[in-house]
Amino acid sequence: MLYIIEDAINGILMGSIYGLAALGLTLIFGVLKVINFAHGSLLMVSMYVAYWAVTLTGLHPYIALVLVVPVMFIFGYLLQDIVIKPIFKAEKNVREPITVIIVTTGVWYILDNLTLLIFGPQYRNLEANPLRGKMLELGEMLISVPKLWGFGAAVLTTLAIHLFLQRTATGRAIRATSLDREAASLMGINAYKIYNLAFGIGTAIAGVAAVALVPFYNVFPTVGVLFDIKCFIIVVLGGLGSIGGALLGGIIIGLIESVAPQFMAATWTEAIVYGLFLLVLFVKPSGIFGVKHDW
Amino acid sequence: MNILQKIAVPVVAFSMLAGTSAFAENVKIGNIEPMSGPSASLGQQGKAAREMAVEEINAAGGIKSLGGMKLELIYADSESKPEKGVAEAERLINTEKVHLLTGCWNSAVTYPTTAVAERYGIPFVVPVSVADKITEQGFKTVFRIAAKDSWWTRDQFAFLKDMQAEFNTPVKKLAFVYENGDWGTGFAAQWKKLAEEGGYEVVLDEPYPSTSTDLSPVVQKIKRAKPDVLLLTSNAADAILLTNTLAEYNVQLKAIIGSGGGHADPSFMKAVGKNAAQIFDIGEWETDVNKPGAKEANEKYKAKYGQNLSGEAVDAYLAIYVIADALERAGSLEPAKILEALRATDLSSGPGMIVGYDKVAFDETGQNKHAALVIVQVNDTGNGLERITVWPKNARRAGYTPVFPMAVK
Amino acid sequence: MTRNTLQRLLPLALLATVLCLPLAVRSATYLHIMILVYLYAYLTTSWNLVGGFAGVLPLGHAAFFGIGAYTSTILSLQYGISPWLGMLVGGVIAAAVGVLIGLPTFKMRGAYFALATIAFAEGFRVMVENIDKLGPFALNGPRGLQIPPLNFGLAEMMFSGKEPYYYIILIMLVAVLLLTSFISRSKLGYYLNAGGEEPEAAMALGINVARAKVIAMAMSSFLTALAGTFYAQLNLYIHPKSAFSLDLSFEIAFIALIGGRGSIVGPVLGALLLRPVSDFSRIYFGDTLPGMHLIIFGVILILVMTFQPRGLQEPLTRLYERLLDRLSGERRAA
Amino acid sequence: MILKVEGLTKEFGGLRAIDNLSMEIPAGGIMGLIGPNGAGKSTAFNCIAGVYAPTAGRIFFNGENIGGQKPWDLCKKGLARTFQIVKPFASKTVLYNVTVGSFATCERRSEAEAKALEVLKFLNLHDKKDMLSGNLTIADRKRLEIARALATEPKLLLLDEVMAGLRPSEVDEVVEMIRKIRDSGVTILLIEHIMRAIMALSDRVVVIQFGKKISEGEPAEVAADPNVIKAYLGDEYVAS
Repeated sequence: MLYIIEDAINGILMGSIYGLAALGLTLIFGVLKVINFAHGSLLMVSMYVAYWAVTLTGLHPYIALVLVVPVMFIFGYLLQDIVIKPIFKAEKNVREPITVIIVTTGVWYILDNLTLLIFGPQYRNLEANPLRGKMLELGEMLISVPKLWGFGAAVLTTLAIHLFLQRTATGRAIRATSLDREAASLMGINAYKIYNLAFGIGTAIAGVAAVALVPFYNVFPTVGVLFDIKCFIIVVLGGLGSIGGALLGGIIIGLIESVAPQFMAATWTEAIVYGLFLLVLFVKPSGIFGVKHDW
Repeated sequence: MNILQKIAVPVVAFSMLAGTSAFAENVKIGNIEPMSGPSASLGQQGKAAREMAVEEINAAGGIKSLGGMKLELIYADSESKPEKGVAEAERLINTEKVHLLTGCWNSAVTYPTTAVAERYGIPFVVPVSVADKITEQGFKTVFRIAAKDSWWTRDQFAFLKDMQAEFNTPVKKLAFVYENGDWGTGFAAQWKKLAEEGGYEVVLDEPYPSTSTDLSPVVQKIKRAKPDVLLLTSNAADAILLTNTLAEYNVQLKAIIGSGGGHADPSFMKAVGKNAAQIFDIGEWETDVNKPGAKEANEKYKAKYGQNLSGEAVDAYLAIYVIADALERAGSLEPAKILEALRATDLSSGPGMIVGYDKVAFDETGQNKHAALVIVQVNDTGNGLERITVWPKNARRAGYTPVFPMAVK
Repeated sequence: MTRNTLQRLLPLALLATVLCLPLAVRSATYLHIMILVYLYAYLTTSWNLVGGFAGVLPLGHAAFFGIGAYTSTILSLQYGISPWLGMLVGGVIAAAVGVLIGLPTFKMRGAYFALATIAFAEGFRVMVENIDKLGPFALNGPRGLQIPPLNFGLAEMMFSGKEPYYYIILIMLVAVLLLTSFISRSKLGYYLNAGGEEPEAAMALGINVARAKVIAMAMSSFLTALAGTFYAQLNLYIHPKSAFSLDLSFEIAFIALIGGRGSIVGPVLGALLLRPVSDFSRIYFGDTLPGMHLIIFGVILILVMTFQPRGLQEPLTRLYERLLDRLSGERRAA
Repeated sequence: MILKVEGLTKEFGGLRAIDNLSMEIPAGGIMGLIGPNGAGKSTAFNCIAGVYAPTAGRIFFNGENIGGQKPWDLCKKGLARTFQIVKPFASKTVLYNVTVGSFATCERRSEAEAKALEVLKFLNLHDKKDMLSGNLTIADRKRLEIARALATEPKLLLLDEVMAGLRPSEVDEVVEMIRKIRDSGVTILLIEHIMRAIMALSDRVVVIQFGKKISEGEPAEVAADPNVIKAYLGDEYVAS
């Protein structure tokens, strides 16, 4: 019994980090109504930024946050402003412009392969890393310390984003735009600026996730792809556009990945995840928690 | 007809571009490797090793029986996808008019690609793609330098048996953990057979998706199954993840035996650091191999490409020398003559022979019957972590005693 | 020559040229590239029935492709059934699966539909990867299936040269183009377009939108599966990661959008542009700049979507019309 | 009676949008359905058109209970509707739009197009048949909306605020158009805010408020009904 609890704890911690990675995706979807297929790549870029920041300065991995978050915010902001915005403008009348999805896929291809060109295919791991392999002993149970920090980051970031959207003027403007773009623009909100902001924030959150991952995870050019599909599944489980749902969806996936292999071969967990995903899509497309937008 | 001209112009232009090299007087060797995509790291090592061999051969005067003809390498990116490999083989043979092909590292790519070469009668030298079936298709044009997977697994078990005797430490319970692609599942099938024959108890038989982002659950399973020895087949990302996680959960084992691949990737040791210590891995070659020229070759390679030669890279390096040797004897670029020469290969010396075994000669299926494997242990004897050859015993690095069972960390 | 005759003659001339192409292009490489162009044009045209006419974004057509490839291959390997027959069986199975997938998913909107289809296709891949034997059928899990190149001949759909493959896929492409252009002018085509653009209005006009889409899905998945068989016979090897490849699903959608979604010529134009660009850029950069070809691919996607969101079909059609004007005008003057 | 609604009730999550509504529409006439904003007009309309299944009550169309049937089936039976917010197939031509409608009663495209052209001529849209419907003016879009519905050859046509947002001169044109449609033998149920049009067109008017019918009769009767005045203007305007 104890070992199931141990697995469940690992699942919750790892899952919360998945949720953190997916949070930016769901935010971007909520506002722009577009699936950002480049999200995994943005996570990958963030991981490289974090990796190099720590490797070059020798600072504690979590201090990299100070650099990664603003850099990724600007990166996301400019990406939306320069690359994606023109498509939105061309497709003003389309409710869910498919062309934008295709463009984000183009961005994915470019970022992944540019990274391959620049940094090569090597797998990188932080060398000077005080967190590596740190485990918390809880009686018989072992809990990964960097994952625990990741869990904390996930919960705090989710809370912070929630409060930001609820309590600040900018947050309210973002919410208004997400609910009704035209009404928002009548109220004097510049929708495109909000899009840039949302994209920037979503990318910055991927930056937070990257900082949480880098102390115990490999950095390589295709690492984003591993998280991409996972993020899609999470946001649908939690409800596309739902902030709290991303975290919960992530935890569900983490739990399945962690607990299910104790009863079957690990390869089947993938099938279970897809099965659950489809079940939710059919039975409750608004997500397990039935919240379309909780903000 | 205007439209057609518009289409035809770029096609013709492309074909001219592609055709320019046809006039140069070189032996053209087409190489299909994963240059991008998930196995890019291995493809690029193979490319570097081939380049080094070709430079050496050309600098030494090329193929003398062909009037000093130079070797020329032409690369094609398979992205680890079979259909791309097939298309590239078609192109290399038909457009680039290559005389030989090598590749493709991923067995899933090599397998259908060799069929293309067979159809055109073009010699295909496979440095390393371990799936047994590659040389078991009845093809006449395929030659494999490295051992096949049934030999890898056979040697892993032979090693295990020898170690038990040498250190008087019995091993009863085995755990198999492997990536769920054709490579891992192929190995696991062999392991199961060997375990049964050897009277071992298999306490865990666990395939995992190589796209896993968290392997803690698998490690937990290993821990609870309490095996004596863990056998792994992993790609680089998952080998790193598994090794670190095993250390985190403090899993106590008598031995961990890798199967090359991710465990042999140069980034592996760098990425896992001391967690790699005492892991065994099987491979074709090690930097400490007791062969003339091996050390020099490695140093040259390291200076050039910034990492040690891996087993995979050495196979590619040797493959070029095997090809050069065959060309020298064939004295012709006729595919039939090259094939004949390859079949008659009996290479036991030369710069390429830095491998652990003494000879390259192919059996009727095209498998190098002398291919043998060495088992190394990753350890630090004062010079940082390195791969130290421990098996077979006659190849063991002088003065090194393997750690078996693994020390409690 | 009048504009009308010219308009009728040009496609015929094009067809004749395409038919004679293997006589001029002796290189198997270029034939292979052309075969892939036709294959992707065929796949995209089949996809277009749902993705273009019905206005949704399916990103999981690899599922049908894989079903087609596996069905015919298993039937021919284990039971000696000709791939031609296996092709139809695979098509029927794929159509049934398409209906099963379509019934629930067509109720979903944009993003959900796209994600659901991805999940279906990936789910299929995972299943095939994990299953060695499905009842009496050996799927062979991740190791895939190889077709030994032994019995060449039309009945076996296996040839030593490229030309027969070229003609088979060309015929398939022409047939599917005729079929879609017929459908686009039929009641079903009108209904699909209407349902795709404004589902509520379409329903009020007597259209059972979900049914029309499911019919389109059945046809589309049937046709896609046929291409799967062709692919298996062309490469003589299939495994889950290639036959159920997510990249394939995406590439089909890219070609459609680049060429022009919902138009008849769009998929052909898209394939004619994207396939050679990706092949040639891989050939020329694969060696020195690994990954460069995918960067180029990405840049093209972004540029076309930015400047021609309706696809290249629009400006190219205009160009073609002008060409017709010019040609007929000159003739008349002479 | 071409349409007979008996005790129609529709609830959304406990909220009663339509409460026990009954009404009858004789064949061949124009019936107006009015009420203040949020009175439940559109909900009633959507129940009749098959968008919502009624919570309770029955709807008879030509003597058949059609409650809960799907919109596309109802359309085939001769019940067509327009949308308050027009929904043209914007990337397609006017002719294409109308042809979609006329396919409801035939299979062949040539036949459907011929019928569509007839409808376009009937509604004076013929000269715009090759325009993209997305490029039409609001007035023309409203006309296209009617044309499409008419092309399905309905017996009963439900018009949902087809005059909203039009200039007075355009309203007059539409009024004429609706008369013309009625004269061709189509029964019409009209939701409208523009009282002038309702009064001019309707044979009978039903007024609803809070989902309940509060008045019914000829236009002049209804206009004088204190209940109606109260509903629209509030209590203080009712002369007691």
